[in-house]
Amino acid sequence: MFTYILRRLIAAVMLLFVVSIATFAIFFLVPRLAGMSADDLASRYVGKAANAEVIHDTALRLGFYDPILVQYGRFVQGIFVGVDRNYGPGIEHCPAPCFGYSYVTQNPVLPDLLNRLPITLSLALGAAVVWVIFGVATGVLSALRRGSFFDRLSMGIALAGVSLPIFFTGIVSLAIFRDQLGLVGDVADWVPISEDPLTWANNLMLPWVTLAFLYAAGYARLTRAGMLETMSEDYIRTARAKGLAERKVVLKHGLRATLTPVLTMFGLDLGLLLGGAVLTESTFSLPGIGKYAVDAISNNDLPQVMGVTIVAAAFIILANLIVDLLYAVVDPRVRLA
Amino acid sequence: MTAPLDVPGSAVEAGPETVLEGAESSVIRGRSLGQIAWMRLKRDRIAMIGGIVIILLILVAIFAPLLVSWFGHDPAEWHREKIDPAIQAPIGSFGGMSWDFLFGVEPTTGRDLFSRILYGARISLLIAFFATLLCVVIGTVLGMIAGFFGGWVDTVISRLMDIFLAFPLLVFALALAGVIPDKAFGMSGDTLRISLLVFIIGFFNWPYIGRIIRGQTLSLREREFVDASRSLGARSHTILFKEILPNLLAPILVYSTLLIPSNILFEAALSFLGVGVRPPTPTWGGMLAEAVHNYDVAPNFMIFPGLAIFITVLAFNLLGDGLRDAFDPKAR
Amino acid sequence: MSPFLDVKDLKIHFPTDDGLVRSVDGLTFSLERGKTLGIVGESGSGKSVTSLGILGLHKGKGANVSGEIWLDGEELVGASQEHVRGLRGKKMAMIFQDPLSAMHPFYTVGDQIIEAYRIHHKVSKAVAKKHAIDMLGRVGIPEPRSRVDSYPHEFSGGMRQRAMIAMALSCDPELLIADEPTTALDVTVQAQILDLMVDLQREFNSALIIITHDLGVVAELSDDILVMYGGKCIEFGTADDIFYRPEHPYTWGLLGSMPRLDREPTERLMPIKGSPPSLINVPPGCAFHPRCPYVERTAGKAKSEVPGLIETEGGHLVRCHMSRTERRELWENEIKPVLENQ
Amino acid sequence: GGGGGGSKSTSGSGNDAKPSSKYNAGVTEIINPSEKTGGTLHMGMPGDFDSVDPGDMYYGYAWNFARLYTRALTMFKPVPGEEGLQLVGDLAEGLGTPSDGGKTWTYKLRKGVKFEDGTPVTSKDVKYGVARSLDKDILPSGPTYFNDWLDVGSYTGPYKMKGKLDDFKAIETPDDQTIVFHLKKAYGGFDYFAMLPQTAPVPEAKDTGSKYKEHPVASGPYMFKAHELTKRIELVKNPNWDAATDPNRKQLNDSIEVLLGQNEDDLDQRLLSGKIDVKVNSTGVAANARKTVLTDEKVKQYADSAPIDRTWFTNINGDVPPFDNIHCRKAVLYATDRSAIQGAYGGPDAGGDVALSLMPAKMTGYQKIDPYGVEANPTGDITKAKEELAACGQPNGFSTTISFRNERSAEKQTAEALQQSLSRVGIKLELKGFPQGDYFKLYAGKPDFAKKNGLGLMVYGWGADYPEGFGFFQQIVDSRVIRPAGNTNLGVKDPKIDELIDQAAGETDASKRNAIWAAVDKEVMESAFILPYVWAHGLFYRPPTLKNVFVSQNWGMYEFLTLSTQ
Amino acid sequence: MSETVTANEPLLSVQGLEKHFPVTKGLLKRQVGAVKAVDGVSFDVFKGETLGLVGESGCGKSTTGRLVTRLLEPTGGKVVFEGQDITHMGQGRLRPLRRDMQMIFQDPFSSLNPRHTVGTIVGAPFRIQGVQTENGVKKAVQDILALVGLNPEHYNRYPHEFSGGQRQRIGIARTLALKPKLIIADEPVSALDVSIQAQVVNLLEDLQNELDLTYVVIAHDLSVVRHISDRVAVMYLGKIVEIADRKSLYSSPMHPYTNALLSAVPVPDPKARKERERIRLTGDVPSPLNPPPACRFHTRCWKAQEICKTVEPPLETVAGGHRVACHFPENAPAAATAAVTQA
Ligand SMILES: Nc1ncnc2c1ncn2[C@@H]1O[C@H](COP(=O)(O)OP(=O)(O)OP(=O)(O)O)[C@@H](O)[C@H]1O
Ligand SMILES: Nc1ncnc2c1ncn2[C@@H]1O[C@H](COP(=O)(O)OP(=O)(O)OP(=O)(O)O)[C@@H](O)[C@H]1O
Ligand SMILES: [Mg+2]
Ligand SMILES: [Mg+2]
Repeated sequence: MFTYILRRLIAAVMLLFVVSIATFAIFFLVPRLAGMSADDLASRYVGKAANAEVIHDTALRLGFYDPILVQYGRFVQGIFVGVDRNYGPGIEHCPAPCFGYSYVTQNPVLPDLLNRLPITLSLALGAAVVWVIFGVATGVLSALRRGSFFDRLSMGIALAGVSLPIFFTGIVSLAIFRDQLGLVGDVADWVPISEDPLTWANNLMLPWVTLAFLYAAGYARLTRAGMLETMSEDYIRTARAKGLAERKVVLKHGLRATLTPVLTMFGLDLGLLLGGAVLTESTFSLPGIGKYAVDAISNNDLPQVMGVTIVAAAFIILANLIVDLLYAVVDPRVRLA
Repeated sequence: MTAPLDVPGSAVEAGPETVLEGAESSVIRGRSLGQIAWMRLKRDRIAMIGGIVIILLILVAIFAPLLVSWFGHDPAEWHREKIDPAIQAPIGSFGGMSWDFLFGVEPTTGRDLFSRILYGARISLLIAFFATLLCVVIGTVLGMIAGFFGGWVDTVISRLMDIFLAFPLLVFALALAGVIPDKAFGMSGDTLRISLLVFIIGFFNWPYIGRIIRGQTLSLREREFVDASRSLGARSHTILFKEILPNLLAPILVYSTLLIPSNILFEAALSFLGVGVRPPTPTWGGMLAEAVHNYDVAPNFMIFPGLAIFITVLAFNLLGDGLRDAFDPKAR
Repeated sequence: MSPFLDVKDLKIHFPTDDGLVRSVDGLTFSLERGKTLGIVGESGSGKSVTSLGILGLHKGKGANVSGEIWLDGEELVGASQEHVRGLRGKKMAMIFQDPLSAMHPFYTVGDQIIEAYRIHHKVSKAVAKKHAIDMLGRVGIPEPRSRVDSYPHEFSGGMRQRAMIAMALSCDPELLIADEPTTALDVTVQAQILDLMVDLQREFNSALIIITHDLGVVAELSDDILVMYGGKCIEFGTADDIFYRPEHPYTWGLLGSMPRLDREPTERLMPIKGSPPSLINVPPGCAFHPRCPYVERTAGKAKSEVPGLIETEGGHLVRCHMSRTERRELWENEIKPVLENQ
Repeated sequence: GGGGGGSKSTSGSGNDAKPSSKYNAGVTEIINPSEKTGGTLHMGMPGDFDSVDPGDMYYGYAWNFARLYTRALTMFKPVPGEEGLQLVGDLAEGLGTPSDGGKTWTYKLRKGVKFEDGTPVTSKDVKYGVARSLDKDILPSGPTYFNDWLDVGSYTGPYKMKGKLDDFKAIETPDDQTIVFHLKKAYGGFDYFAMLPQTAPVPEAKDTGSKYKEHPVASGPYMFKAHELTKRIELVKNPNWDAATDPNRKQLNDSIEVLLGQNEDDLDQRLLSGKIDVKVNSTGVAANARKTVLTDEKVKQYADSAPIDRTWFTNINGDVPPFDNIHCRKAVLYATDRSAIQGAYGGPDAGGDVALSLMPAKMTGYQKIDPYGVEANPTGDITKAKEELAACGQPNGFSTTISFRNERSAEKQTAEALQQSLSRVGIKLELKGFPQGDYFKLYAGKPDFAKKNGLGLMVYGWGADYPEGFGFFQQIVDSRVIRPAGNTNLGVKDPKIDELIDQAAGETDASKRNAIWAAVDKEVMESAFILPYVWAHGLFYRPPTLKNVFVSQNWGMYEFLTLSTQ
Repeated sequence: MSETVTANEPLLSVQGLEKHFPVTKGLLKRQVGAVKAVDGVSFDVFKGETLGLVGESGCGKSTTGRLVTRLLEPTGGKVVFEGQDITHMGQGRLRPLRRDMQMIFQDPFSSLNPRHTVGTIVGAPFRIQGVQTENGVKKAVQDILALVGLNPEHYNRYPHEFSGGQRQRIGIARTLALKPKLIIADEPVSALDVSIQAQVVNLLEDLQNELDLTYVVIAHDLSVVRHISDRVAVMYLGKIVEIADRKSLYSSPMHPYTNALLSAVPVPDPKARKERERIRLTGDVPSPLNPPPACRFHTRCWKAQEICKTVEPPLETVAGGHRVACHFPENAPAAATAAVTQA
């Protein structure tokens, strides 16, 4: 078990390594291949009125003249031992793990990211609770009443849920629930849960529901399909033959087995969302990781992009690992090797 | 020897199954699984509606210029006379909807929403189709190879899939779409943007179908007909393409149909985030992105592209679900 | 007094897209306490559907069940779901064919037995667990105390089937239905399980229905044998009736198809031509007629008229258009000599 | 955390109170004058400041905002109307005294001004502030007027030349209250430079270079209590600020809170519902709210359409044929449908007026000219355009490319509008969008690139750094500022203009200067390198509860200094 | 069939055949053990005869079959077919040989590609081997279909339209296409119903007579094996424990395991059940991952003694062609037993 986790973690680090190389290459190599010089690159990160000299100095300061490997090495060095930076009056050490400083705002990347993490966490976890509860419950009920009006209706809604772009539902719901009806709080006004749980929930309600609407749909469909399959398994028949009450058959025997694939999907989805609910955050202008990513990219802010990609990839990988571990807990047949 | 229960003497005369004969009179032409699926699909009304909508959409996309010439105006043509100069909103109720402008007009420019939606369908569908094609081709080939050959080949390809799956896709797509120069690979303008979007969406989505195909191949590989073919001396590529691939066509078809809508949404998301096809070429996502800042000014500007995306994606999902059921051996 | 289990004109039909599946179509039989009934028939002849029908597991699943099932003086087809549920496990229990898929993979063997016990006995978990260990020991699982916490996949096939039996017997059911309990097992293990079942049946004095397509197995266990074909009983009688005085051509066919270890090998086997009917398009008249070598002898009746299940002598029932003497003659002169080979 | 508490009690009275106000009233008068103190002023901002470090900022709203916590040498008078364009002393007792024909400028500092920690502000601190702003590596964002005009010699700023502030001879501090600037050549409008936040004092001991923005040391009435980068700023009263030393400011609010990175539409909604007091940006409300504001009379009464010192225009690139021919350029100027573009920018109230020439009409010294008859034909003059085309030798038109900034939907629509209107005379445009961040550095502002890629038209816009000709024109029409990349002059190359600019710069007499700038405007229109179409307006909304509100003529937005809520 | 294989020269000879499946662990696929699925199996198959291979599930029957047809690469030992050593022959060189050696599979549902028509399936051997046929492939295929008792007009149908027995016939037709000399049939009837099973068994016998085929029939049903085999080999945990001609094996089995197997088969004779003397084995077949040492049967053998746990009994000829691997064989001539006990 321990060695398994260790091995997976090593693999995860290797994976992150590859991800970082690819990101780095895209941001450095592609513009270079397209014919941009080091000064061209640097010119993005100087003030409005900078002259050639300042641009050149900036290119030197940011190390754009170094071979790409050296530049990448510096990035890796930052992660493992940290880097030094001249902030004007002195030199500052950014301790490991350090993703460097934003080229644009000059802020260190990691604290910025961590700063935004609670928002993304609140958004993703809250929505996850909503969608899992609704999705799974709907799925189970639909499966049990296969072909009924409820089944048709909820599956119809579920299909609509996965067919609507979130930036559309998000804006429409904002326009209706906030602007017209004034039912929910200021979405963009994020308050930490520790400070005021009620406002926190009230302000996040709309993004939660919107996001959950999108995801619950998938879960309802998955649960329904899984449930239909499990309920035709032999062991369900056995449970019935024992004289077990139907409710217990469904919940204890049926649902338990259905939840494994749901768990997998949940892990992957959550991992992806934690790495930045890009569209949701953009739509509701929640300053989370996803918004950060979009801003970083539109600013060509490489350290930020590297940081956010790696953090997001780490979440995905971590979620995968946790799912696998949980799987072994849930399903005794799975052995971790 | 009298053996009344026995089949008569020679094996040559061993009786063909009576039951089968009785059931299906003299139709000799066999029905393939595909034909059976098609029969089942035909009975699935909802899926058929999805399919019909898709066909209509494709027709609309193909004949957009014709339709626009009948019912609309040039999608790039401004109609400032339809705009209230004070607030830049369309004149008239419902965003200026009229017989002349079926869906009303865009705020500020007064462009005909109807024709922009129609032209938008071309780009959206084009990108989604080709991106899906790319995913499916890469995913199928690599998934099949990984599943069939196993061993280190599988390890390498599976790790590759892990890497792709670990990329925060949207972030990455945004990044890539952002850094690509204006002219590359001998292309420029819309052609380049569209190719780029196709590439990004297709190239980063393949592991999803790749995994499915790999899994299917793994299980198909264990089926005895593969051994049978091998024991006849068939080469690997023959087995792969003649024996295994035909059995993958159903899942490929089903997942392609389900992948198209997700790719439509993906394209819309990219356009929404500002890295889609360049203006004034209309795309649904791009229109939505603009509409977001104007939903109060002209709700129809937002609703129609939203509806267009919704209907298209829904139709594909419906058809995909229907196909999945039709091909599902477990279904009745 | 009426028999312990009395099934009268049981019909179980499934409406499907392709048509009505008449899985069980007018089945009648009865069984006393302490006796064993063997049901044999080819795949798809409705054996499993019958057994599930007795346990009332078809209700609400798109099945049309009609007829009567009397268990210990109670009618089950018309009884409420909840009532029948209360009988399951306690009054009647079932052993399934494939113990791996019939046991929940996520719960330990012990848990599943405990659950079965606690449905009908209001006892603490600990007591139930003791009972489970007891049962596992009774069915011959070594070291039951430690094995009780194993998962089904950690058991070998034979042990799983034993655990399955332990679960079925945990509430001392009066009727035990075993649906192909040994098909998935190797011969040596099959022998062990069959022995176990015989012993347990004697011990609990329960009525046992054993469903199989292996004539050898029924011969070993059964008092009475029911031969099913196309959802109907085509022959019913004591084991001796069926093996020494079979009267239906299908039964002859079954006997002729089997290579037998206890006799010198014949030159050739005597298969039945064709294959079993689809239950949607059951051939009109005698369902067996397309495969029957003696259709001509019925003067066309076979194709149009469903033969009745007629008693030939002391409880031996046959569903055939041929006359009793005709059948007797055929058996004695044509079939028996070939089968016995000397 | 924290935040002001229950200051919002008055907002309950809501919108439908007495029709107390009038559309555009805030442009000319102070709305809701009040001297009451207390409460929190809630500001909201889409995006973030380029920086809040006074030495590192270049946006009007940042400069407006910076005066809440810093004091430069001079400032614009915080009053409505024309008077708001007047410079007065701030940290300095009055305006500067030129000598040496305008090459040397001397300022006397007020006594008793203190930093937030109580240490007195000296002329050294001002010198240090200017010195550090010279280092564009560490503080890249601010304007380069001091780099360009001060006689800096080899001095490169206090970071690269540590402890050598005394080597910085361009500024002298004979005593703690006196500061003397030495320029390379005469510049008459130096008081405008002295207004830049770069002249705000920075205590050397507290300078943390690029991290200074986390907590700029206050010399104004408010100081930083919290600055969560990119998220939130909280200002509270500076206890060491003394009203006696500062005749132009008050300290009415208990605190000021700025929410950063907000969604534009969201922010407008909250502004309209009174949850936010003022929006920090220079263009006012966005399209969605614009409709509500302009169509709902109840709301409109609280709105102001404020003219801004900004012109939206398109550069015509003389490097790209056939625009090397002035007639082809003129054809474009004639054929353009300016009213369509006005629409793209939001219409007359929110977008601005149709521009007749380059120089914004509200600027000091503007003289009306209309060489292309725009007033009469806002949708273009096709006949004239065709004549010019014929004169250019392209009677059937030609094809060229137009560039714009992707992120700016108004510019995108402008390009589309141009595509439409120029097609009327046969000029075909291919649209090419570029990322905003790279527009000047790599694309339109890089003459090589623009020429090679045939960018004949480049959509653009420019706002004055300060309301005086030099602050508007110099960066966009002086051919000598053209560099290999990163240009703001996208190709106006006219020796006559250069000459006029030099004349104006050296002129210390304001009215004479203004006359020269009007001539520059005329000359620019003549040479037809620039196609102006909109003189920008911003449509601003002031919640009824907001006190002491008015549009500053200088900033073209509400004056932040006076705002209060009680 | 021009070749003349003399009666005592085997068509197929298997010597000491071994297959160990590696059990790996971890990222680097470290081998931590091996499943000894087949562990030293030797037998000969002579032209025209049928060799039956019986044993319990997991004892390595299928693996043996797949090794012989070279669907798997043996870990050790030797496979000689028609005098050619094919143990490690490359697939390229093996291809022409495959014509002569064909395989029938157990599961008629998975052994036919559901996407191919009967014509394609049965015609595959011609295409793969590049064999030219006189009147075209279609005619040839239809001839074979008729041969196995299928309607030649079913040429264009798909497997799912056929019943299990018919499918098995299609599978048989495919193996017959190239007129092979040797057919390995892996549980050809165990998936079929009794009545259908008999049809297929008869068909196999008829074909053997007609086409002069040699069979290796793998099965776990002892009665079926007895019915069709000339000689029978009994496998236990990857080894052959007894091999003899049918008669002597069934009438006087020597290995205790064979004995137990035979007595475990239920007999369809209600009277016999009381009379029969039964040997009941306890427990299941041990895992081939950790097979018991020496005699692998000793854990379940009622006759086992110390020597069985330490010395592996060789497969020795005890009486005329009857070979057994046991220290204490039953029904054996006295001399043989004595020899073993003294050793
Ligand atoms: N839920 C159902 N819906 C439709 N048809 C069904 C259903 N359950 C069983 N059947 C059909 O009823 C027939 C009898 O099935 P049953 O399982 O009783 O056969 P069996 O005799 O047990 O066969 P086997 O020996 O293969 O187990 C089959 O043709 C089957 O397809
Ligand atoms: N590819 C493989 N990798 C690892 N182990 C294998 C593999 N194939 C077979 N085995 C193992 O080898 C042993 C023998 O398998 P084989 O299939 O030959 O048995 P069998 O006698 O045919 O059994 P059955 O009667 O169940 O078909 C089994 O324990 C099996 O698990
Ligand atoms: Mg059954
Ligand atoms: Mg096998």
